[in-house]
Amino acid sequence: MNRITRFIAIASVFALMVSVLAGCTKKPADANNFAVVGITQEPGIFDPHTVVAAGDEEIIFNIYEGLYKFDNEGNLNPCLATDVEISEDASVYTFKIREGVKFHDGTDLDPIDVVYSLKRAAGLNEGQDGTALVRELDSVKDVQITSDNRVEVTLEESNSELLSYFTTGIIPEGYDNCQNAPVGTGPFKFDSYTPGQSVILVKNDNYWQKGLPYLDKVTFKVCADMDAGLTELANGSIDIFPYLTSDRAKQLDSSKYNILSNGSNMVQIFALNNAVEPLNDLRVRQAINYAINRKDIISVTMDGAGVELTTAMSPAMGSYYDTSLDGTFDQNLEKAKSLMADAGYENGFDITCTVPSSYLIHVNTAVELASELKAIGINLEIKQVDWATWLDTVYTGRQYETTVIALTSTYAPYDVLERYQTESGGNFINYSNSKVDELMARIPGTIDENEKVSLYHQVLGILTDDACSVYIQDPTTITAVSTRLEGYHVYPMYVQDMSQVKLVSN
Amino acid sequence: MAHHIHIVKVHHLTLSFPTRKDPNPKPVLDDVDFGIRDGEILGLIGNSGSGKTMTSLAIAGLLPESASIVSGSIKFAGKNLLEMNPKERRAMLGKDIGMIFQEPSTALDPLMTCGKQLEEVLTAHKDSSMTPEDRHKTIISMLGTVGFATPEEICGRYPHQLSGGQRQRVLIAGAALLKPRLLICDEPTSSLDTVTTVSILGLLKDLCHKLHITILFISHDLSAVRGFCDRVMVMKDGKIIDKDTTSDILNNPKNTYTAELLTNARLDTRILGFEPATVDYSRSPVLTANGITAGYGRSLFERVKTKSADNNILHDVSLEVFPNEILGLIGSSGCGKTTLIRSLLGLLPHSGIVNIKSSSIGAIFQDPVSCLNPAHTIKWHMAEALKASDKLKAFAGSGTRAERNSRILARITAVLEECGLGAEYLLRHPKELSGGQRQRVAIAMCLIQEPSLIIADEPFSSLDASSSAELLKLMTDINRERHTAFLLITHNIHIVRQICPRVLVMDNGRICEEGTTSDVLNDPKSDCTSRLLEAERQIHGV
Amino acid sequence: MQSKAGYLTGKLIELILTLLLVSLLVFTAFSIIPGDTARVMLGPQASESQVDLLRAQLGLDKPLPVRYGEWLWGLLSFNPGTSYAYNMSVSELIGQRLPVTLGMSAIAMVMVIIISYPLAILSARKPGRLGDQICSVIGHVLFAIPPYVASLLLILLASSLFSLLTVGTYVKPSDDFLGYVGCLLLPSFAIALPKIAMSFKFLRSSIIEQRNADYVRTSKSHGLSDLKILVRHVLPNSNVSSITIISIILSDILGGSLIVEQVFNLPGLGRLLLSAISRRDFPLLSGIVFYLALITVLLYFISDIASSLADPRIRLK
Amino acid sequence: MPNTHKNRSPEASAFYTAGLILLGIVVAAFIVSLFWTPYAPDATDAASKLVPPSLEHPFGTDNFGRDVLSRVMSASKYTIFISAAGVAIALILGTVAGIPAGYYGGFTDRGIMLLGNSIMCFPGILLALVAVAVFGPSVTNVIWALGLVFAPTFARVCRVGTMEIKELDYITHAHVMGVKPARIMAFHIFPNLVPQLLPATVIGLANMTLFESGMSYLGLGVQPPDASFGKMLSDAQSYIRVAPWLIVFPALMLVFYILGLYFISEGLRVSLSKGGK
Repeated sequence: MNRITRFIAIASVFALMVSVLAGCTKKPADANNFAVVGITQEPGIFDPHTVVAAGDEEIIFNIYEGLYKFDNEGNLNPCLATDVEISEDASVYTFKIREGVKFHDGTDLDPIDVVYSLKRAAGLNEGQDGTALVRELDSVKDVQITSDNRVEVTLEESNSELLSYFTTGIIPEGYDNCQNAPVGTGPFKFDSYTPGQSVILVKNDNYWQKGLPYLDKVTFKVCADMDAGLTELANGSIDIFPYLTSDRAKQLDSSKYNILSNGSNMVQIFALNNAVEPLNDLRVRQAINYAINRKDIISVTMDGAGVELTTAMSPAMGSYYDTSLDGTFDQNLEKAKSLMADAGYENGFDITCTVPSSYLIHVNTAVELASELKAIGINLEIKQVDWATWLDTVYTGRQYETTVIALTSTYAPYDVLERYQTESGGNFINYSNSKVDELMARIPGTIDENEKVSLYHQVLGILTDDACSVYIQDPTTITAVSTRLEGYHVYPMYVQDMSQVKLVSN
Repeated sequence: MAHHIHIVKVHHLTLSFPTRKDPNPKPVLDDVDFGIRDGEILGLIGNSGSGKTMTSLAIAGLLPESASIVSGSIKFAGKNLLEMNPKERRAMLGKDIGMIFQEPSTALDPLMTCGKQLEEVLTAHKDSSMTPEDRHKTIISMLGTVGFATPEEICGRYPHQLSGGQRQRVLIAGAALLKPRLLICDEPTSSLDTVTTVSILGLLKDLCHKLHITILFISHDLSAVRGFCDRVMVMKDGKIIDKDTTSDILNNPKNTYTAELLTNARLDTRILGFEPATVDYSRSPVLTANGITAGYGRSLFERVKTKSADNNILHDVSLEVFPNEILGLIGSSGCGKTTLIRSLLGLLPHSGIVNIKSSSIGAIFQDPVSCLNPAHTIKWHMAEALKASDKLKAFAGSGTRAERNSRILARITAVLEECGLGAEYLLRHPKELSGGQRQRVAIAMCLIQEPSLIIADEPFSSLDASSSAELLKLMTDINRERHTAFLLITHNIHIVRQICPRVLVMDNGRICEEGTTSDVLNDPKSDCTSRLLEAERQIHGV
Repeated sequence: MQSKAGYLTGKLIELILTLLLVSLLVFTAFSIIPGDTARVMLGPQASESQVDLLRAQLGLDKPLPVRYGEWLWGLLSFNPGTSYAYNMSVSELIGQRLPVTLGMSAIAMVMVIIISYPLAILSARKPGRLGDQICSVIGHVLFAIPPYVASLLLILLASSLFSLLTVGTYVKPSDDFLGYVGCLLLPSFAIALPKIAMSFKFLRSSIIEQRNADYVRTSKSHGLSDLKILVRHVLPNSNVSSITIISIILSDILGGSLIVEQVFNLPGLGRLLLSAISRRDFPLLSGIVFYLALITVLLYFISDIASSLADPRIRLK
Repeated sequence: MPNTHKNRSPEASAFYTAGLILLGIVVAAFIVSLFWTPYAPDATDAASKLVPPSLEHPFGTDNFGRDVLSRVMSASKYTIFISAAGVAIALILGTVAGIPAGYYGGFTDRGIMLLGNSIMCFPGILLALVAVAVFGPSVTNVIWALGLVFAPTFARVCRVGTMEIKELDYITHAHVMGVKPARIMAFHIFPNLVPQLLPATVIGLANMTLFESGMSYLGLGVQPPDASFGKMLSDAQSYIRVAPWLIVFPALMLVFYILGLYFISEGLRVSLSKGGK
């Protein structure tokens, strides 16, 4: 008898221990209709107009919707607008607003909301100083309702490239608390944000696209870095984890996770500051371009999952991309050495590479670059700085020699190339070519698609001829998705579209 | 030998510390054989390492684990202790055998009040008939017995709140609480001053008679057994080499080693014939101190807050030292001798005036271990002393660096030789010297600065008799030949009598008597001088 | 004799002075960080006028002494301002993370005590015996393994041997207290390991030292049993000297948790700190650093008080 | 004459032997790396990524195809250099602050110790992290940060030692002889602090290595492509399942170095405490 009680006591203690341990390994039960997405960047801004970091866009893509919206193939589709008319000279955009759309707070979407939102983004509302919150919409002169369901946007000058910026989120009229309590029309409603831990979104039952979304709840969980996310994946505590490298993805159990990949439409660049010695010498820049082996870099940093680049645009941009430039800078050490000798640097030189430490891929690229550039005598010293310092000294201050970074963009080719104009704020490589300036100035006013493509090709060609920097790769986005979910699409942009995701039915 | 009832009989006891490397080492106790008679006080004398403490621990059963008894037996009241199990032996401790130890400062648990610690003796030997009140009563009465006027107060005090003598009394109370038949006292007085020693010995003797406790008294100092022990045994290298009644041992030692111990115990300067220089009291004094008042105030905050003179140790002390003079300064411990010296040397803030005629004043201190810097050689010490004085240039003269260095070296060697240390000592480190040699280096360091006065603070107290004698000779020689004055602080009245023409007696931070040595010592005018002389007489038989 | 109140006052003044100096150190350090907070918040695309506007809003254009005064007042009134990056009250942010860091530290400390104490007592019973030597050698090895390496090994071990992974699943104590403790067990153990070794070594030598003390001999001569001597004399005395060591260990554990939570992907103060560093979030960063220092200062203060309570001698000084 | 030869206890010599062997491995790797490494430690080779240990690459290669043996050897260089330089700074700062504090006492002491306590009030790693974050991660900054963090420890050792020593007769004697305080501190007190500073220095080396590797692990220490044990371990974490050799070898070397130092300090402690009695 006594022995039995003792056994029960021991067993119950054991059971307690097991339950404690189990408590921390508990997997999300399939019955629960939710998904957990791992993100590596702390979200901070929920205002659709002030958002800057790509990581913030990832989440609010599900909360806010614009007049137009990108799909996962990079197509721009009508969303809150059903149609658009663009005037001949591309200076007036007239949108027809969709009916029957409700905001998360239950109010109906009216053209007046659209006017308020666009004006707010363009900095035209009362109380604003006129500076556009969304910089690209700075050229908007006026927004007004024309007929009952149409909104007319007037621009200061012609711009045929602006449609992709009308993806900016629409919010209720007069609403100014988007940062703390986001209200949009998207498939998910904002529920809560615990800094450093998670953002929770819940299903928008009144979503205008009937039947969507499928999930009741989506949690965006902050992981310290890719490796922390990887352990969480292995652990089953997150369902979707984007931006993996393929060698890490390979470590996952394939019965539990599907690996999806897609081009990211990013341009990873080994940026050379054109304003400093000796990088102001074209021959040196060309030599560097010839000295490096893009395939090896992609192999080391992305385990081969990336598309080699020779120019400032990703092949994902379709016809705007100039295929004739492919292979221009295939590795050729002899040529690189002779170019260096021509420039008077046969013994090479020392140069620093300032990289943001938070991006492993860029740091790794720099490491590989340093090793490869040794062959032509260039001694690349890597200086890691945190993101804040990088933005401050490299991007804004332009106090650097070289850096490695990935340039993200929307699907607008103009957005990709805009920074190569001499006076552009984004021209952190200090590139200056009057021909490029002139060509770029012509693009917004050009309506004809073929002419536009040819202009872009010319710009790309000049950039390549000038070897303005070293273009490395368009890294493939690899996303691990739990096998219990389906319908997830990898976007070639920095967004997570959860509206199509649903549980695997079986 | 007549037949007596032996309460303890140690029978051919041999004890050693075997290790794995050396399973049969030289025994620490070698065939020790003696008995302790009921009711007597038996002295056990020997130098450190002679095995006296091991003997007592063997009787008490507190030997270290590594010790092993090779042969022999110990009988206590007829029972063989070595055949008992640890539990039985432990039951005897405190109840049948009590012990007190040398160092009262650490022998009590600092975290427990004295009363609680004494109570543990009673609770350890479970006596169910005792209530807590009974226990308290027993403790109070025992504290009264060992001479505390306010036993209740002592009960609630922590050990650090008591003086050394008081602590030793508490320990005696603990050992005697259950009225054991045997009390082992392991050097109970060696860290106490003479006056306290006398009172503790008196207390033990009292206990012996009143409570009929047999005492085994262990000491390294043969003179301490005078008038206290009935019989004395002398131990050397683990053997008992001499055993006799106290008077026979002291007055008529048969064994040469015992005789040697006896001479060491008295520093008999009469045989040595020291001759200090004659003093001319009409000359102006080398040192004048007027109205010195000093104390160890704690923080500035504290001093400002209290503003009282309670903390002061010295009260208005004035003295003069004349050229050529060896001035003696005596007093019991805690009377303020050391504070006075620190004030005179300018090491302590004080009020009053100190006037030194010559610029430099030398000092040597009590402890020969710490008087020299262990990191440096003797030569460095001498050079450092020379550099610190203004005499360096005078000795070094001019010339190249090498010339100057050789002149300095010659000077150093000369002074060291004057102090009886040859050139071979130059490059030695202090740890390679004996205590006496180190004190001589300290004197040499003073001499190289050519001071007119050297203050010597108890320089003999840690030295053995022969070293003391040599040092004393050196001091008188210096006094005679260099006309250096000395201020000699000591508790040894022998020495004062021999070499000091004049003496000061200090008590409680004041100078209570001053005069020529013969006047003061032969015809004391003040109580404190009489007390000092009385304690001295009891212990050393002066 | 100085009163206990006087001792406390002295310690308190010391505490306040230390905190002032700490705050000055923290403030100076963060005033010289390169990097413009406003620019970081707005990102590379923002215009200069936007940045200037924000800078003025944040009060970054005021002179340094004014900012120090305002900042210090905020800290002392437990209202250290609003995080630039999170746009939330700093105290709320720290409050959210505190359960992880403090919980982990507390569990680690409990582990240190319940493991090292019995081992030290057992080891000190027979110093030099085989068991003692094995414990000592293991202790040395543990001492030499950095906590994050131990974490890596524990993760490997836990995942391969028990197919359990506790990494990253943080459970809030309000949701499920047992789960909360459970998910902190492994990281706490990783931090505790070297400290167990440290505490073991210290306690062992302190117990051995105390066992050889004179008063133990006195107690033996009074006929006390070994167990009684251990419990009533040896342990209390070695505890007095351990109090300081324990407060040092606690502060080390607090520091160690900053790294280990990174390995285990726990949302603790360490990650908040790193993110605050990289985002130039001055109010948050200084808040974390100051309050962590405050915790440590208070720990030392408490340990001083505890020693003065435990040891009657200290009141004397 | 007292015995002039120190009898080293068997316990101490066991510690010395074990410590010197472990430390010897790391130091040997360091010395050899100064002249020769099997491959250039930062030469990448995309063709041979993540090769398990083989004859060609005894410790295998990492995700860049770099030879782990060469990197481990060159990492030992940074570890030894940073810990040595950091300890040197801490030692100098600590001595310069600690001895006067102990010697003069009073307000000097309070002021210096207040500063020291304030530094010690930060969990050590926190202060080092913040310092490096503020001044940017580089070897020099790591060294200064560590030196600063550890200086109070040495200051305490010096202060306590000085307070004991200054009460000894030989210091009083020097004082009476008229030796200047600065000279007393430098030549009379400091040499006698060496026995206490020595174990503290060795243990400081070990603790600094722990800190340095922790900082490198967080990416705030030695910067790539230079190798350090902490950085190698943090990089290896992603490959923990596929390439365990990336963790094993740097971890072993790191533990060898720290353990070797601990053993030596333990040996010093044992022989000094025996010698003191």
